[in-house]
Amino acid sequence: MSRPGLFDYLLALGDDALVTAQRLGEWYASSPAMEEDIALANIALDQLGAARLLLSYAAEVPDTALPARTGGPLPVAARPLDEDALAYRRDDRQFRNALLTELPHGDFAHVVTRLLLLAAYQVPLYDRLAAADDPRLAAIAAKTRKEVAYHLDHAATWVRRLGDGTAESHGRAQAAVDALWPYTHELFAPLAGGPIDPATLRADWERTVTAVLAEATLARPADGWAPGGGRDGLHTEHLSYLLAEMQSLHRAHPGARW
Amino acid sequence: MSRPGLFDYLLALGDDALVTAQRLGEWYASSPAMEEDIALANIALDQLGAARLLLSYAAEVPDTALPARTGGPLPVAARPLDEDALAYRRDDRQFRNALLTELPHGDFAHVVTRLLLLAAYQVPLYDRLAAADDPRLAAIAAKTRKEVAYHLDHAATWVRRLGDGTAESHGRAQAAVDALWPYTHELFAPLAGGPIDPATLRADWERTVTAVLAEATLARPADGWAPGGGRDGLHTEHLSYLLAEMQSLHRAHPGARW
Amino acid sequence: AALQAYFDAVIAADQKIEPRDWMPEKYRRTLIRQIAQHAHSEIIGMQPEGNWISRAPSLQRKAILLAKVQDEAGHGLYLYAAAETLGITREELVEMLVSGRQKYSSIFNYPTLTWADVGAVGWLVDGAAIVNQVPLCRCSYGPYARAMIRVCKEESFHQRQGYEVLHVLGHGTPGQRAMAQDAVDRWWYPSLAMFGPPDADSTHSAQSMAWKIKRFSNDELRQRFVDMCVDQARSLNLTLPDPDLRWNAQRRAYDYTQPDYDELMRVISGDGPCNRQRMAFRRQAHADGAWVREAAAAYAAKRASDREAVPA
Amino acid sequence: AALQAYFDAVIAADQKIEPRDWMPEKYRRTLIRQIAQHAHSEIIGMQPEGNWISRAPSLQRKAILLAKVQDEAGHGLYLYAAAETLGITREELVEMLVSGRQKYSSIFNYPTLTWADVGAVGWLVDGAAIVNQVPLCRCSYGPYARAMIRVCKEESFHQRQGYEVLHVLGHGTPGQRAMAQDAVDRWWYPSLAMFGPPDADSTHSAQSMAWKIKRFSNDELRQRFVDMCVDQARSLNLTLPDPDLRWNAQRRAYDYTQPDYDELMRVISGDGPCNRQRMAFRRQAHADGAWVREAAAAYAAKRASDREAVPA
Repeated sequence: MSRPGLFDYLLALGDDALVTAQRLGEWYASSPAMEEDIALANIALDQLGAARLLLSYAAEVPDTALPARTGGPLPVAARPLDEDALAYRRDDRQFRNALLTELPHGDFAHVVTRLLLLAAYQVPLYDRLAAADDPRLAAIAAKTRKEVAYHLDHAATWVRRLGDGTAESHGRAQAAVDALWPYTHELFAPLAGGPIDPATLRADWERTVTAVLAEATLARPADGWAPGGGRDGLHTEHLSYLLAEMQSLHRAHPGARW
Repeated sequence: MSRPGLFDYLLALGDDALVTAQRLGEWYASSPAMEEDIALANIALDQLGAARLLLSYAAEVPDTALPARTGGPLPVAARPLDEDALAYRRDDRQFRNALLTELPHGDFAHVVTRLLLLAAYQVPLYDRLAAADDPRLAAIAAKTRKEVAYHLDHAATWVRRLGDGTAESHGRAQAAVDALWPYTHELFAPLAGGPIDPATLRADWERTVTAVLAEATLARPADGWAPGGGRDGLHTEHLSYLLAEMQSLHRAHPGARW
Repeated sequence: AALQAYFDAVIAADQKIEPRDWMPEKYRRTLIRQIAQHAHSEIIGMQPEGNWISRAPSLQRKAILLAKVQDEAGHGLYLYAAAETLGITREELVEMLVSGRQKYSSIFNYPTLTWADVGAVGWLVDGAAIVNQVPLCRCSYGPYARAMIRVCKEESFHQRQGYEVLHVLGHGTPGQRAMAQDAVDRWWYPSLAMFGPPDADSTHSAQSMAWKIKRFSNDELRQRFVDMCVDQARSLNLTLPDPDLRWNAQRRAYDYTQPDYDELMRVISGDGPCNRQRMAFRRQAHADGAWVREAAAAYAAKRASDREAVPA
Repeated sequence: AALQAYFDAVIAADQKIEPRDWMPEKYRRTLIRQIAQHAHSEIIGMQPEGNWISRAPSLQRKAILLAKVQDEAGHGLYLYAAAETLGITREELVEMLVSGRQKYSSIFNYPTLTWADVGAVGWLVDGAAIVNQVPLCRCSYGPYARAMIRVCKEESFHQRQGYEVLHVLGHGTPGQRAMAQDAVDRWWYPSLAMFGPPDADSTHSAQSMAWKIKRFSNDELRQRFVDMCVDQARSLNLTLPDPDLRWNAQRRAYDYTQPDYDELMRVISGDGPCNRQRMAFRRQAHADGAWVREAAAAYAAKRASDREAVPA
């Protein structure tokens, strides 16, 4: 399998998962209860696992299938590629994740709301990809779909609790929904190189999210702002800080094995 | 001039100034008033200027005067040395700054209290060094003493205002004093390679700080804890994050000029 | 009427209106709006550049960048002071900014994604600002004209520094050159848009020209900027991202592609990449500083009453 | 008295005491203290290792480290559950930790300064913990013994992973090897101190041995640990920082330098490098979670009353 654009497509999905895992990893030992520390670590591990499979696949895509601008305006520095070269040696302009995944964490409401909005997209995405023509991608998706179904369930449970909990938790949950909502549009923007038009996932996403928000007594924002650019490597100012930290040790020891 | 230990001594002073500048630089555009943004940037610039002079001098110390373990257990990676090699290519185990300078900022009370505690030490230090036998060090100190006198004055003014302002500001200022106090002991610990025993600066420091705290109606903490290790490269867990960010761009482009 | 006649005569003679002079209310309000917007731009403009202070790739560049961001705070201060001579307080001006009732330059709603953006902002954004502002040094309102003289002097220093950053990158490693080209590609059209809508669509211009608050049209200034950049880009070893850019011997100026004015309008109306982030940062800093400002006021009040308590 | 006799007989027969069994109040209190301290150690122990999750140098190492920190939360949970069988609630236990009334293992008051510390913590700290804990799998209190079986199984997995991290570094670049040696130099003596004061100074030991809560003396376990580490250090291509470490053919064990027990006492009493940081982190997380726990309780209460409101 080496469709043109496949490399960028795998990066987009893999970077969503990697950056999500990285942000969740920042929450170690910080959640409201030990059970939740375990659950968030679990979810981080699942996303990291998906990222590794997707980036490893991307690393093996033959050069001929790479786009002219390999993952951005700057060349990937390390050859041969592998998952670590892609994770640790690209700059933010070469990352393809949606902006939603890179925003810094606010409070716990922000953590679970973002997870809801992302997982509600990843569930139909990986469901559909599990039936893709590309057998390797289909196998990755078949594994990942079960995991993201749990993520969705977990996040939805929390959003319901917070939205329909106390006045404070309702306010925080609504603030999180309002802040994150504009960033969801990008998830459904066209994405070349994959077997699916993301726009076709929107109906499923809408159904899931609308239902959870209603149960959570949260209002669906009416915000027309639709920031984007992540799929083209145009990120927020936050991503380069995340990468500076994530890559610091790896880059400080060029050529080392770990 | 190439006394044994001179290299480490210059690193200690230079790293205090560099890390202080880096922490103050994080506050750009975040202070309570524009005038204060300007003042903090000014102080950051002064400290950065002193750091550059000291690290440049350190970089020129002949190899024969270097201690066996050049600045820590890991070798400095870049030769020939210059101020940027020392700032950007050492790991935290090779930094020699006092822990006081690397602690993450809390609120504005924390910013000005730390500056008070540090400047009250830097003023007698550079006063004394301005008369040192080493002409290059003396020249650096003669320039820097005027600057740190302003830093002390500025910080003391704010600590008085906050301590003797409102109940809230008093509480915040006292919390900052209490949190930072234990880290001041390290400033007076023995430091080889320099012309001055830091312990001899303590009386001056005590006089200055005690007077300001009294005017600010703040209590002098009675805390016996005296963390240290910075002069030997044993830092808090915070420093490596500061350096990861500071060095990220420089390290991502090995060999580049800027 | 005599006042109006005197005012008109001063303007006509290219003399300065000073704070104590009578002036039409609309002149006053137009100036307040323009000076305030300019001051707010300096304050918000600290963010995109400040974003790279902690990561500047050499100590020298770090010092230059810190000093530049500091200068921007200084410009904000002079300009607020100039606005205050028109009968508005600093508190009111700050409030107008954090409440969103007054605007700042839309250019600062774009992110600085790489170090090269620091160079591109200096070269292009400060360059465009200078082209806009140099004529204001001859503006009819004295305090504003004098503030602009100082601002422009420092801005041209900043522009030079931005140019130098790009020059090093443009002649550096392949990675550095790519970074520089990428930054210029992203900042070129937003910089062109800094001159405002085309003259045909510009609303306030005619009155401002008559009052000598404005001295050249948007399109005249934009052309001047384009012409200035073309040669400099060549020296930088970088290209401007406009395939239709070419010398027009008849006009004795470069033909160029207009920026996307619809995008400009979207960004002005709040939907740029960073509008919310910039405002949230400013509001947070303002809110976080409230207890400090209160403490300073309480302290000053205590000192004042101490002085009063001294027996005469 | 019959109860005491039955209890004594169970202990003597190496059988398990179960929650429903009578037990001496002091046995109960000693166990609560010991299990709670162990649980708190797992919870606080997440911090020094969690410190490197965001910076782990490969994705595989990141996954392994995340899983390990997750396991520590899991151990904390089983151990709190074991303590709860002795008649104390989780809330009380958590309160004892955040108020500082109960301790956690002092080893976690040292900082993890480099990536190699993750390896050294796994190899030495988890290694020492296992030596301490394996005998507890035969502890007289059933729920604790069963929890320890599970904990020890996972801990030996973690110890293996730490060993592997150091093995790669010890056989890696000069910079990596130096980093590994530096970490072992810093963690060696604090790990030896994990076995507690020398037997001569150990207070609670005699009674705990009699109750079969403790099965070997501090010094016996420390010796076992030293003997285990010497060979492993050789395979790691690293040295232990003790010039007096040598085989004693007569004792059939290694002679070694004792750790600095004064330092141990200082760290236990609160003056280690990270005591305040660890406690501040834990308290902050606990305080930040209060509104979430309240929301979850309020939500559960609403659901419960919804169910009651359903007509029968």
